[in-house]
Amino acid sequence: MVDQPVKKQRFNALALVRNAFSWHQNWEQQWRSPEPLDAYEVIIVGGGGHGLATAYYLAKEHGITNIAVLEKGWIGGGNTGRNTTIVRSNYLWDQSAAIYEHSMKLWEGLTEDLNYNVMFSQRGVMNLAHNITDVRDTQRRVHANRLNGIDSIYLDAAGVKKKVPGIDLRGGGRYPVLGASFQPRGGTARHDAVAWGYARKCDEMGVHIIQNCRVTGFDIEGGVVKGVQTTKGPIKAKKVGLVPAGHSSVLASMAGFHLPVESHPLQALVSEPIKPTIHTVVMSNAVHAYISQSDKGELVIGAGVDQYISYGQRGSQQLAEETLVAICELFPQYKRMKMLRQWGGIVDVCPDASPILTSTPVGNMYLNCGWGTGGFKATPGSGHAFAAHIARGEPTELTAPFSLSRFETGFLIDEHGAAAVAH
Amino acid sequence: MVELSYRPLSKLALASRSSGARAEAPVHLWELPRRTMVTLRLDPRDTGLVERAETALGLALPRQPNTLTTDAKDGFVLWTSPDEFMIDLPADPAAHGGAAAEAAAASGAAASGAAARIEALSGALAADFASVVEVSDQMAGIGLGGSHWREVWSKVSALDLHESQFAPGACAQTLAAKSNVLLYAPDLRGDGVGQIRLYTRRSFSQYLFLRLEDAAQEYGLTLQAY
Amino acid sequence: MSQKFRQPEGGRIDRGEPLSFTFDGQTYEGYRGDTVASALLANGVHLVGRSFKYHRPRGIVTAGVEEPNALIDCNVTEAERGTREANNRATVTELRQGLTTKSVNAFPSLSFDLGAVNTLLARFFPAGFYYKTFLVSTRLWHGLIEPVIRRAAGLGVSDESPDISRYDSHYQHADIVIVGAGPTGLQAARTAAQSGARVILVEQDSLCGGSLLRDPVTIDGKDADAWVAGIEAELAAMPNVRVMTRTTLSGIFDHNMLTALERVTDHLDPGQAGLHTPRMRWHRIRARQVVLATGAFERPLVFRNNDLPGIMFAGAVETYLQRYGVRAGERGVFVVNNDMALSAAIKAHHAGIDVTVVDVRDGSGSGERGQGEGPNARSLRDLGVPIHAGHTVIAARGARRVSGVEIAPMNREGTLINGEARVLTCDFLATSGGYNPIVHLHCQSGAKLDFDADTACFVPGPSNPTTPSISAGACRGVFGLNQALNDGAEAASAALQAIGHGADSAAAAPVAKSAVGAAAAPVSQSTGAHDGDLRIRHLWLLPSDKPTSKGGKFWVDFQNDVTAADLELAVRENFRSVEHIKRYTTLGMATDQGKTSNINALGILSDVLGVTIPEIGTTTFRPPYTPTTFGAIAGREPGDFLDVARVTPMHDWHEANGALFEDVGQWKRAWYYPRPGEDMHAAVDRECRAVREGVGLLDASTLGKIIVKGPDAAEFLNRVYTNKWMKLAVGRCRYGLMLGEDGMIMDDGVSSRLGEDEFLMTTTTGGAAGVLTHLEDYLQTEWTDLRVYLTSVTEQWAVASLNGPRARDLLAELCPDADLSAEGFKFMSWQDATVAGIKARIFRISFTGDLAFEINVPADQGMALWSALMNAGSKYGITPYGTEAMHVLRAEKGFIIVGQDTDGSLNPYDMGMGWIVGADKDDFIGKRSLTRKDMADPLRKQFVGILTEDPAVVLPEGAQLVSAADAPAQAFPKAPVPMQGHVSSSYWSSAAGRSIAMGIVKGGLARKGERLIVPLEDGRNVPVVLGDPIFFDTQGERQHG
Amino acid sequence: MLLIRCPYCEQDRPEVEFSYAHQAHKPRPEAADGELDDHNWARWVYFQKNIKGVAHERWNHAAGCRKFFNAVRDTVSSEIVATYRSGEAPPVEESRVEGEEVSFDYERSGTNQPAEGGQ
Ligand SMILES: Cc1cc2nc3c(=O)[nH]c(=O)nc-3n(C[C@H](O)[C@H](O)[C@H](O)COP(=O)(O)OP(=O)(O)OC[C@H]3O[C@@H](n4cnc5c(N)ncnc54)[C@H](O)[C@@H]3O)c2cc1C
Ligand SMILES: NC(=O)c1ccc[n+]([C@@H]2O[C@H](COP(=O)([O-])OP(=O)(O)OC[C@H]3O[C@@H](n4cnc5c(N)ncnc54)[C@H](O)[C@@H]3O)[C@@H](O)[C@H]2O)c1
Ligand SMILES: Cc1cc2nc3c(=O)[nH]c(=O)nc-3n(C[C@H](O)[C@H](O)[C@H](O)COP(=O)(O)O)c2cc1C
Ligand SMILES: [Zn+2]
Repeated sequence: MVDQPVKKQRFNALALVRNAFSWHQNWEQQWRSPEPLDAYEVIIVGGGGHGLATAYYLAKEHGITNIAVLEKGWIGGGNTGRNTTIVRSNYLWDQSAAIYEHSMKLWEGLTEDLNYNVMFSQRGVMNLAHNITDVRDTQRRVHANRLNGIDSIYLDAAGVKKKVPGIDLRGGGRYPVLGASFQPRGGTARHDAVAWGYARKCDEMGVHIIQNCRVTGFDIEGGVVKGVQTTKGPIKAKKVGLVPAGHSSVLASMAGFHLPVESHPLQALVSEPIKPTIHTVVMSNAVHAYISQSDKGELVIGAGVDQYISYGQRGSQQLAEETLVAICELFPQYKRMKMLRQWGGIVDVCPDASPILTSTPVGNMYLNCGWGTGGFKATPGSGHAFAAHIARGEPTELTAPFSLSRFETGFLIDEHGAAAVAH
Repeated sequence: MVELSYRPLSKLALASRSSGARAEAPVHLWELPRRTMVTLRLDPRDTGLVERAETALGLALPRQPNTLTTDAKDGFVLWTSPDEFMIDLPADPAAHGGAAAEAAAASGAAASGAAARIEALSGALAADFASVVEVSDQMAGIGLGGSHWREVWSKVSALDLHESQFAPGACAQTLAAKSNVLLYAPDLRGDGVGQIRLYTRRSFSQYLFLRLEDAAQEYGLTLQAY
Repeated sequence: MSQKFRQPEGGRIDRGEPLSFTFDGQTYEGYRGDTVASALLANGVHLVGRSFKYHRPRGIVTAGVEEPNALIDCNVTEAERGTREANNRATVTELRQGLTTKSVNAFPSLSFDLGAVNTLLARFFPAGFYYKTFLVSTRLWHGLIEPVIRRAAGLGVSDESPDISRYDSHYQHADIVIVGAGPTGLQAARTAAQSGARVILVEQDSLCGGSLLRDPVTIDGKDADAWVAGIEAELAAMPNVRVMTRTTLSGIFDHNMLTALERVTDHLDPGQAGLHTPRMRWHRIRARQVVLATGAFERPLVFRNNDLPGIMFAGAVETYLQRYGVRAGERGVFVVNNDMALSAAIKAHHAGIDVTVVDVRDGSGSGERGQGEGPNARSLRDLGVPIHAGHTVIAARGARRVSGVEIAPMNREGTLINGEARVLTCDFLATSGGYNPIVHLHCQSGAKLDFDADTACFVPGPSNPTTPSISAGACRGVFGLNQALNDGAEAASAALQAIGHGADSAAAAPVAKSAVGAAAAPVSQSTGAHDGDLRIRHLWLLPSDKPTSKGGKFWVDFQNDVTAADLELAVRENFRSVEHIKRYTTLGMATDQGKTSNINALGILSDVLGVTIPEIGTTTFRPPYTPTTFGAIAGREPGDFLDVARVTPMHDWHEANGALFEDVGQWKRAWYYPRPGEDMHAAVDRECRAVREGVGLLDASTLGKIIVKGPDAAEFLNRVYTNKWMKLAVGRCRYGLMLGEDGMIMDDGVSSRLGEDEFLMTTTTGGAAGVLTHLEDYLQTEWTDLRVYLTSVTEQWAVASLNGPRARDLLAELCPDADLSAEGFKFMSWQDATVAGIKARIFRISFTGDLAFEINVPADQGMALWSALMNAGSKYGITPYGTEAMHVLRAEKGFIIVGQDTDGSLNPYDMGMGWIVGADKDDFIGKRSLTRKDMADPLRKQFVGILTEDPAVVLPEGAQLVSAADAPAQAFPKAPVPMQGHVSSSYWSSAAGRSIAMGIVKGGLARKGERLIVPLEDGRNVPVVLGDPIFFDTQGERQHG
Repeated sequence: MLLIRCPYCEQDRPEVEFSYAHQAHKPRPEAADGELDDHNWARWVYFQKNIKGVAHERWNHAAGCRKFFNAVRDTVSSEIVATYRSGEAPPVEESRVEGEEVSFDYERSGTNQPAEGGQ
């Protein structure tokens, strides 16, 4: 038996006040921690944002609530909990633009939909261009975005300076800022809240969120998946959706296939908190850095990817150094800022820098991965599209271009070749 | 009028900033003169081939990775890869004409024979699977010395040149700041005093020189053109 | 009165050198050797800051890096220059001449802070309140609420002027790095150094000594200061040792790559630092072994209102007294749960402070670890100091400063109050809840922790063999001084052993052994030190009269305002993982990273969750150990040294002749040479016309050049290019296209056969390095049987490309011996010749479609060649042209530029270059991919010419094409509109007398003649017609001419 | 920054001198081989074992001797168990801390369904 859905107390200012008067003793669990049942209709492996969103939209849009989300650690503890939270949809190719913009629209109503403040802050995202090739590629992307209905404008250097007065357009002289693309609807969101908000709603609709439950193998009969092996015992399922990000190859190998994916450490760091100093998100591919300021006041800075495969969830010192060189180049005033903490995540990088949303060689097993350095922004859209794919058992318009078979047919969606910026 | 031979560091006008006094300086940084440099590629396991090459060149090839051999007349062969060596000889004074050559000719300096040796080498290996390619113009040399040269080096490279790791018979290729370098220290003394020779690709040399100059500033430095 | 709380004598300060400084505009005095915190305390100032969330008044609580409260904003260089730095810890900021400091996060002033109304409303802002409210549209959130939240958050203010300080960085190497110069570290250093190993000792403090600075016991019969000085002198005399003070070991990364921040000039008076001396240095130290001797932090006790200014750690009170000669107040209550901390009370008593002790232990030893109440407690009794044993603190009292404490006896279990409460008045309160070994670096190295129940703290578990380190002394839970000294010596010996420096090691490390003999260093011993037995009783939360959620708050994380009630709330809402609790409450996420709060939180959680502390586990320790200045990490690289600016042998000429430059990879290439009054368009147009009508000169030196040599050279080219190479004759040249294994165009260039077994390959400027590696990869890994050697000669040759109908006439003048005639020197061939007296190799190849000679000379001669050509060419009106004109000229001929017209998703067929694919060849790189299903899709994007209907309109590059049916007459199409392709190259062409463009269009090869629309940002919809990508000399006659 | 022993230079060198060159012991199939279907070709071009555990991989001593060589490295701890020259047999086998050896692989041509098989 699946837990009965339980309507949750609504979050709002009034509830906060009411609870204050009972000394906050009466808040409910945001999600429960049930023991796994013997069988579910759908098992989602991976309790990151994408996995939880998939479960949520399966329940909400497709009426499937007999779902377990299995998470080996704590929900949101993977890349969802360690990313620089940049949200934008100004991708070059139509297929990418479609799914990222689909996601953007969901972001715009997410706080209300989840009744959880995910602090989606549409402060705008700027991608800098530092040389003529950058400028050409940026303009190409802006033109394509506009025709795809994505708000995107090209700013010249003066336009950049106006939006980000703190930036040094000369750079140190070696990489001057020539222009930028700007997406006003882009911005940031609170990463943890995304995972928790989805989890709370999932729980409300009866989805089981099972933490500390690692999937260790699959029961496959006649090429069709029948269930999973876990550290909490075997669990049967009619369908299994894999959303394990950095661990995708590990799970795929359990199911008997390889992926065109490598798992690399990607780092980020934060400064000590300061009063507001930068009001949009600024990204630069050429010098490789991206920066925004969180609502708590830290500068949130993204670093690069280590060259080698690693499942260590930590990166090397030199990458953080290179990133800070770039930041100090663009913002010489931040030299005096202090790094508070640096960390790493394990990103699943695809050869064409596009995700994989696919059916697999194993029947009834579906895979959502390859978001690499830039999938946080896709969380709602990816979950929504993948839920539809799982429910239907076949590709949807949004997921079809991202199938595994593209590597055989050659229909890659090469987002880095096209000068798109990761993250 | 432009000078006939235009060296990679000409732009830095080192001659006009030259301050001599290299021995006492905390850091001394200078441009190395043009050398005759040749990339030799062959399979050193072919002993006959190696012998032919050594005889023609008049210099042994180093057998150990990252070591060099020398003819004690400022000629060197540096190991750069299992099947690659950098031959580094004093350039013939007349090789490239210009004022220096004329001066050398006037003073009656004998040709060091670099060109002849390289020609002999090419000839000796002509029928072999081997490759002899001159790269004299491609390489630019920087000298770094003085009592504080190690501090300067520590600012640009992750390679350990402590005397226990890097001795006069050694050579190495690594990164110095953002430039690839080939380096050796023919006259390094046991106590680590001495100087190192750094070779970079020509187009990196201004960057590297200025980077080293900047790194040396706090210790005090002297500059010199070749 | 100034420095009312300064003791008449004692301390490691220089009373002969008074220094004045300001705090929040008020001037104070201290001495050289003081920190800002010690000087403020000397002046009776405890209130120094406001907390992050509730703006609670907060005072100095520690004397070290772990300080959560006393954050100040300081001038770094001179105030006039306005360079300030926010969020510095006053407890480690050394006093100097001219220091001006301010509190952070208070408005308008520290004592009257408007934000403090949050305190009154605190009840409405529990942990995570923001997730539950403001559930409004994103527009409202970003527009209205977020700005308020943002303004309230953040501590200090960022100085927006460029930071002009100089920062530098170094790489260091050591056999053994020892972190911490307390007694353990000093002993370890001495032992390690004696072996002759390369040793680096790193100490964050300005002084060596560690805990000896606050507890100056006798060691080896000397007082501690003398002992420390003796070892320092010993180490200083050894060439194999480097002692680095004011240097914080901030991180340990894989394979023992250590990072350390050295503060070089901040403590110096104005004008004292050398002109080029950096403010800070960033050291990356590669260590073979690491000894961690980082000591331990004291931890506070958690009781109601435990955050009032004047409530300090006992060890801090001791440090201020001993090291700085400063009394924390006149009446002190010491609330402790262990014996060790009482040494502070003893010292306070001797300093004339009125001391009372509240000991949560009841003296019976029950519930305590260790025997009896301990030597310090006994001493206090002997001294007649009142001790309230078995008492709890109900609450601290006071507003902006503690004024008293309400205590009561409790039951034996320590869970309930079971007696009359009473109030002790005081002007400071010292607490100690035990010690936390500083295991940060151990954990950063990837090693795990064990929980030691006796001392109730985490201690290092086994070291990580990939990144080995050995912990010793207090950071390993060894709290007795003599034990710690032994531990230091043993750790050093073990480290030596591990790197083969032990007496019995044959595999001697490569170190000059001459320096010091092998005699083992002596291990020092102390007399009269504490035995190191804490005799601790843990009560994570002192029992009080009301629960944690009501009345005043029980503070756990001071800086982020996390209370015991917040932790309980998180658990109530099912945030049970310590990682969730951290993120929900923000516990340990402040600038002190929970150094003093995390273990207390775990203790409280263990009670709430009903599981043990090790079962809960810690959050992850991450670098840096303490906040680290960006500028130092970035070093000298921002600015000129960010990247190499590669320049050609003729660069100085271009610069002297007004060229503007384009970045191509790392290269600076001459872009165009504007004459006075010319804009880019005019200059480029002039340069193009010169080439078509007379003669132009391009610096093409940056093209990649590779000598391909060996019996299998031709076969090799045959495999790496799409077309055929076996039959190319010596003396001839051929264009080649290189694919990746994915079948997509990767690079192109002309290769020439120099000899039967030798080719010169050229590559694109940006692709040169990548192509060489790609080729080496195949030779070394896949085709090891091919006998081919590659040698890069990109920079051996300077290349001047002479283009235009008069090129031959000009060249003939400079090279009288060569046959340059069309027959004697055919298109796509090369010859050696002497040009202007310089030995050269001339290639008759053309990227402009015009008569062209590419003259290669040794790079040193490039400038001479260029000058000779310019001089001799003046009568032909020779015009130097840059890359922009070059792009126009090649576009007129439809030649592609890899990376501009291609983007990694296009194959040769897409580019209409099927003619260059030797499909009948056995194999070449990328061949197999060309027959994949989607490669045959007729709707693939393909390369075409694009002509605007209005020849005057030049399309912007990057513009997209749509079907005419999808574009309304004169408005931007309503999105989303299917895109047909985009413009990759677009120029004004004088030769064609119109604008020209090329681009990539879906199924374009079959759509020539079709009319499409290019909608522009400005609202114009430009009609275009697709065609062949060639606009000039379509028969290709000129290049053969 | 890792410390990597170049088996040609026979010295430990800082990682900045090296560039990563992905999975080792993955010989290029004969492209001319008619047997090689799109599926198995794609597996060679794009697919990676991406092992969590001890893996065989290639590195290039880019700023040194420019040789490609192999390493046995633990992708969790970063321990470099061994480095060895191209063409040599790995001294230590691969092993996974999680996941399993894949049962069907590109070498075993023909046994696979295409990725969207059955849909
Ligand atoms: C430093 C950094 C910065 C980034 N910046 C951005 C950015 O600015 N913008 C952006 O859009 N994207 C960014 N990204 C990428 C983004 O974080 C990810 O693409 C996205 O969060 C992926 O979400 P997910 O839910 O798929 O993965 P995750 O959150 O990683 O979730 C996968 C979950 O699967 C679980 N799992 C794995 N194996 C098993 C198993 N065997 N059994 C059970 N559970 C398992 C994991 O524990 C994990 O919780 C960044 C990533 C990093 C690391
Ligand atoms: N609070 C305490 O530290 C504490 C508690 C109990 C006992 N003790 C006493 O401490 C002695 C043990 O001495 P010890 O040498 O092990 O510890 P210590 O505290 O005396 O010395 C540790 C030293 O390490 C330095 N340090 C810490 N982290 C550093 C970093 N990341 N970079 C650079 N420097 C760093 C500190 O500044 C300090 O000088 C015994 O005498 C014992 O009685 C100390
Ligand atoms: C957007 C963002 C902001 C963060 N801000 C802080 C912060 O203010 N203080 C802090 O200690 N850590 C901060 N972190 C880092 C986390 O503490 C943590 O390092 C990260 O989630 C990775 O988890 P791990 O270090 O436990 O592996 C932030 C992380 C993210 C993604
Ligand atoms: Zn090597």
